[in-house]
Amino acid sequence: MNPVNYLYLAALLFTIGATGVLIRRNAIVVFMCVELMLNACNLALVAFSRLHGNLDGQIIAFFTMVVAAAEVVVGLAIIVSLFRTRHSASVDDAGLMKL
Amino acid sequence: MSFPLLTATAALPALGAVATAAVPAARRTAAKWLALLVSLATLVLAALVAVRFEPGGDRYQLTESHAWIKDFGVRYELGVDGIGVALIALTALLIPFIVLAGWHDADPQETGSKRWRPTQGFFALILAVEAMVILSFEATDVFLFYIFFEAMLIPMYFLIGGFGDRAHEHGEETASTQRSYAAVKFLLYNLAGGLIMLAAVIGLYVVAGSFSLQEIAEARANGSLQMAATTERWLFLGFFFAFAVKAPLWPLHTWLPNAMGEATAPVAVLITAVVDKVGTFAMLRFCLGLFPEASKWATPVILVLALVSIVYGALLAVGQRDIKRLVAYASISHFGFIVMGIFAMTSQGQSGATLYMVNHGISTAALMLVAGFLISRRGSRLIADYGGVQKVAPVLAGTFLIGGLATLSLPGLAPFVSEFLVLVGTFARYPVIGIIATVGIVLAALYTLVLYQRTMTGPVRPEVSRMPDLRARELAVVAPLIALLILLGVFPKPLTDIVNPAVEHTMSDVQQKDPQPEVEAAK
Amino acid sequence: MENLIALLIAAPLLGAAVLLCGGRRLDAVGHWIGTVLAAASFAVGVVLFTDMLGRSAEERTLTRHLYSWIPVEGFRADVAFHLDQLSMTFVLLISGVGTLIHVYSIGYMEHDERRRRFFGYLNLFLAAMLLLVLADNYLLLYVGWEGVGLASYLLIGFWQHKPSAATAAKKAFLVNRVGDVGLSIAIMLMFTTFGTFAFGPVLAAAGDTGEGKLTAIALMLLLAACGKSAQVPLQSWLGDAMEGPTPVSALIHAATMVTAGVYLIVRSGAIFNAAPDAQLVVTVVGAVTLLFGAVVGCAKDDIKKALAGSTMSQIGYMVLAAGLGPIGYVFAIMHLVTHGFFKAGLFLGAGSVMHGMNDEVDMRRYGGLRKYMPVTFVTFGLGYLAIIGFPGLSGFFSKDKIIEAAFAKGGAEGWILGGAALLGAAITAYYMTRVMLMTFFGEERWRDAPTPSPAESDVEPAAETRGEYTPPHPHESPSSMTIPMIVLAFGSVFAGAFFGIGDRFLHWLEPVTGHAHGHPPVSALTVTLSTVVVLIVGVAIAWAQYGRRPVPAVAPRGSLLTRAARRDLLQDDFNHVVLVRGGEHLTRSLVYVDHTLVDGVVNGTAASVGGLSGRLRKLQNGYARSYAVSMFGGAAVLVAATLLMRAV
Amino acid sequence: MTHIAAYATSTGEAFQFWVLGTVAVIGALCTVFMKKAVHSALCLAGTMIVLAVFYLANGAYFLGIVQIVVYTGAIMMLFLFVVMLVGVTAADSLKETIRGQRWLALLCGLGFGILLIAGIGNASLTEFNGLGEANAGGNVEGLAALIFTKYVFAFELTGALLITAAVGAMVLTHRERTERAKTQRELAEQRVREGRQVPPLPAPGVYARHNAVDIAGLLPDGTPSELTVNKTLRERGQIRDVSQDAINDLRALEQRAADRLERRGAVRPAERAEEASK
Repeated sequence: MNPVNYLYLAALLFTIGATGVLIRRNAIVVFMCVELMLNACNLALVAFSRLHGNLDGQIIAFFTMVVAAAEVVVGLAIIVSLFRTRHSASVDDAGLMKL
Repeated sequence: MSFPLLTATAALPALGAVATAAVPAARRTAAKWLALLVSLATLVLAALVAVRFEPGGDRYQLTESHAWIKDFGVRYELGVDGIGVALIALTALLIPFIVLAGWHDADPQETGSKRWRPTQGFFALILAVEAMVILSFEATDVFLFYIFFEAMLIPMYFLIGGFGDRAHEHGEETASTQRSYAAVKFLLYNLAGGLIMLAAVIGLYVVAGSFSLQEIAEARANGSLQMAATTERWLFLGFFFAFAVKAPLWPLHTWLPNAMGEATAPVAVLITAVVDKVGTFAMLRFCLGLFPEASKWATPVILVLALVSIVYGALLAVGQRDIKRLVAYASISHFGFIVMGIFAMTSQGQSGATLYMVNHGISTAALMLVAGFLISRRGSRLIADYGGVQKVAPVLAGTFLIGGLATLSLPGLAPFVSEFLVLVGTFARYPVIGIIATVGIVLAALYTLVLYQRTMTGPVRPEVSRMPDLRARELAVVAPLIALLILLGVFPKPLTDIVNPAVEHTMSDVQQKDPQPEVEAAK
Repeated sequence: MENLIALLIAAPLLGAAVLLCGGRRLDAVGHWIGTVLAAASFAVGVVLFTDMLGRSAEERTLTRHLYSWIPVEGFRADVAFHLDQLSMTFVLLISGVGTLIHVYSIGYMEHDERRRRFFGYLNLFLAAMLLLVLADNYLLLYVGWEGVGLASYLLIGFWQHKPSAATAAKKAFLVNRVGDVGLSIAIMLMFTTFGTFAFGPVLAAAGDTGEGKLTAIALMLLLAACGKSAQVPLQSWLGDAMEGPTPVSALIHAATMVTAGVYLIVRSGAIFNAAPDAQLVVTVVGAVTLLFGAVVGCAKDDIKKALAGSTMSQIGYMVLAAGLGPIGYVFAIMHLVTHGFFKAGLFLGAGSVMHGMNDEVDMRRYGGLRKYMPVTFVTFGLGYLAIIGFPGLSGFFSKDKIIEAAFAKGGAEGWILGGAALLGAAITAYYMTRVMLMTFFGEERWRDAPTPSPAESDVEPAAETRGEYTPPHPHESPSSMTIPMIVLAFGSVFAGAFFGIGDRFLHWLEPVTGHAHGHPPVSALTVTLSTVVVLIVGVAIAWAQYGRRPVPAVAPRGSLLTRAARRDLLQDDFNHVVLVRGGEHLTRSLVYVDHTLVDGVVNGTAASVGGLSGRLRKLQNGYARSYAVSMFGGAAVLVAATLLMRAV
Repeated sequence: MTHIAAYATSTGEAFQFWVLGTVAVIGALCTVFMKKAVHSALCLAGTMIVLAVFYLANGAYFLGIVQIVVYTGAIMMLFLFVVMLVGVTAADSLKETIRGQRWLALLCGLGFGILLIAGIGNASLTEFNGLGEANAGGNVEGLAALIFTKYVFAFELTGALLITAAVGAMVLTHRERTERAKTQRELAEQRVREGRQVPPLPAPGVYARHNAVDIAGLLPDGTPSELTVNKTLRERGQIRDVSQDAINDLRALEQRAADRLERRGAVRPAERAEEASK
């Protein structure tokens, strides 16, 4: 089997995640989908590192994880405070900027 | 490296603007005096420029050149030829009078909050405009010129939209809406022109590989730069459109009556006597200087447009009911003369056009400022609201008449010299157009005298019966202008001496010779 | 000597400047300053004259180059003066008669609080007129030309509180302006043809160019002359110009303004000589105006307007003579000078009458005034005799010569022109006699109250005095007014004889204008006799109408011609309908077009842009997810683009 | 196992890929399409574990472990906490509110996916030079060498980033108490002053059958009273209504009773028949 299949898988997962982001209204689920996309990217990176025969890809994937962690922390905090104020976790309800 | 005189001439009013804006709200009068002093100092510097400039010398003098944006070869390049000197002198000369005439125009109606400081803003904006206008007269780098040509619009926008006549016949509400309409119209028209010009500027850089007038001229001279005819024509049109809007040339003129009608008289003078001159000046320097062939190609159409402007503007001036709009349409007619002189491609026409810019500036200033004083007394711009002013305010009426006579270019006053030169210059090459243009002379007499008759003569109307005559400040504004009109009318030689060499350069740019008389009469 | 020339102009100019800028503190002495400076100018003129007489006919010409006015690339306009016999004649006439009128005005304008200003304007007028005749190139002449127009505008409209005066002034300036266009086009043509517009070179080289161009130049000059000298078709301003104070009418009509046109034609003689077609047009214009003015003069009841008509017709004589070429130039100028004397006298007389009749101008409300104002009567009478060409008085000599010259033109033209001139002489005799009789003879019609007359636009000033009527107390005018009249009367009696006998004037002027002796088909004696005959006929008819029968205090309706003549032969109606109405409609419609069409296009584009953006705004629905969709779609597009790039 | 993740992949790995890959995709789809956030979270966790396995298979041992520890261990737990906070049982409808959004989303998704896969397809990545020598000194050591030499700056930055994130999260979620906490007395007085619910809130209707706090207690007339349920549950709309249960039970009881009686009635003639045969 050709390891390029990992890339196909990554692409598939990424697309699914993206579509989820677009479809779901619940902020938490949207957020999960974002995580899914990130993971897809990581998979691709790992596959690349194998492809190139060096570890840089893994390093980048590692950094991605760190950033993802930080992002999740802040994002979830935002969601919580949002829920506190509006009693709803729907992204469509956060429309204050709309004219 | 000698003292950068040109930079100083422009920098002084710019700094003055900042300083004036910074004056605290309570010290309104201080701001006025500061602005007046700065403008006077600028006048001194401008006079210095005129003195240091040798008419016989090379084309651009007092040049300064520093690299600015290396990647695009944009240079901070200043230099003046005779035309530039004349117009810088005009600008620096008019601003003090404008400041003095607008002394009370920006006093806040209600002395309310401390944050609201209209007076400081008014005079700061005027000085800012002066700085930008002077720089655009000095810039010999196309890009540099473009920047100031556009930046000018911002302070003008606020001057037009922010400050109107004290009393308005329709009440403050409609007045402010009309003001903002006029301001937006002014901005949009000029921005549209400016954008098209920007495209042309970039195109010029792509073609010529430089923004510097001298470099392009040299490249043309030694043949290293050949423009394809069509390219040159497109670029020319891009530039000309912007200048035609600014000038303003028919049919791009409709912003001027609104702007001049709604703005206060000093600002109206600033528009028509100072800012619009940049347009005609740029036609002379950039259109003819950069695209001689295309200019020749476009001449017939442009002359016809100019002709239309002359007659059309004069006819509409006759039809106006509003004093300021009347003056505005008269200006449109005069700008038609200027453009005609520029594109007649004869040295008489071009010298005449240059003198015309100066003289029209002074004469319109005289007429418009007196009209402003009149309007500020009665609180109405409608001609029909006046009558018999001559009886109660003879001095005001007299100065108004002289301004009007200058507008109809009576011999002995400055505008006659320029107008006749333009006519002769045009006639020498295009007799028919020259003859039709003389219709403008009659129409000018018509609208001026009708205006004077309706406002000043006849039985005294009760509303004006206790109208005060000109005060000392106002007289100080008008008297020097009138003296200047007469002086330049009987002895314009100093001006022509400065202008003629520059005109010869331009003529050599377009490779045009004056048509020779058929009979060489014994000189 | 040359430097004195500038002084000629400088003196009155200084006066104007001082008086107009001086302000109220000069009110007390203003009129003296003005008069003295005018007199000074006259004195300088006399000095120059004597000096000129001292020299032989050839080097009598003086030129003075002050400075270069407008130097541009081959276009050289200088401020330079040129004083030869022709200009000398005018200088003396202008400054002399001008000074007299100043003196007269001192008395006439005594009760006007703006007298200082009036004298300032008078001085300005003199200065402009002197500049006009002293200039040595057409452009400088143009300056004087327009300056005269300005001064006349100011003077005619001097009583600005009267709307009629303001309108008349505006009308005068505008009509003149039309003429000025002619002059400016002529100058442009000269510049393109000869490369200069100084008298010397242009007139010297006049022969070298094609006749077509010269004809064009000449016709343009004629247009200018028509405007200034109130010749058909630009004569309409002259009648209204009577709105000004009487001294102004005297100044404008007698000595200065209207003669400018004649001066221009005579001065440009070389051009006209080379363009016979143009000359023919000039003569026709002269003849037509001559009759036109005479007819109008017959119908007017307003004394000043009657005199205005006569002026028109007299100028017609001059233009006719000038159009005849070398055979006529001298006589045109000669008639101009004599006319200057007697017409000034007549106007001052009329003014004196009005002064005594508290500004009544309707002759039908005069009558029998000779015993109340004897001096006025005598001087006016002498002027009257002079103008109708009573043998021996100055009008006789000058007019007779012109008629001779007209016949001498030869051919059918000669007969027609001569006939017109004779007819004109007859009509002149008629209407002047009418004026004389209605004013100084007959019963005193001013004693009883005026009855409102049927719609007559001319008698407005009289009709204004309503309410209980206090008859005026006719009295002789103060000496400051009578003295000038007496002096002018002397002039109008003896000038003609002095000039005519022994062709003194001819020899004086010949070196400048050149002269050719015309040979009329009939002997000069016959012409003279016929002139006298028609004169007697005219006087007789007038006597029959106004001397024997009493004059009705209210103008009868009169024949169609009379009514037309009262309305200046419908010239004004034509102007009003065609020019004024048409112009108004044109401007109105243009204003509309400018607002709707030119401006509408722009506003339309603005509106459409606004609508478009309004629709695009709907895309911004504020839902983060729909924005995300667009982002995602954009990403997809980018990917596609990259793939395509790599594929290509 | 140094030769693992060399360019040549064993059939074992292939088998593993196909099986787990299917699981991962299914998990992802469930993440998107599950109604309840909790289920989504769990599915996502599954997907992540599968990914972790893939990392290991690709020779990224360190990342594999980290993936399990950080993602499934930390992040997903965090998600679950938040889900709890917002409401476990709260099921949001998948009905679309924005017009055309769903179709656009699917369209874009399909297009994007197809394009991406096509791109990878014609990228022609055939030769894999494996991680054999890269991982020679051990994968973790290799990573460490890179992180602390080549990427040390970025590494420090991530440290700063994490700190900032933690602080930010606290700032966002922590509520500053602006005024002094009210004492019980004050609270009581306020309640009296406002004059609503002076006595303590009633207890939830806890029956013998199910002792849950999410059941509204019944008022004397048998209608449930919202007051008795905890505020949070109330806001989430998670009140279970059992007011009808008793009645339903009664009805069921009677029903059964009725049936039994019927059966009796049906049996009796048979007995008679038996008696008659004796």
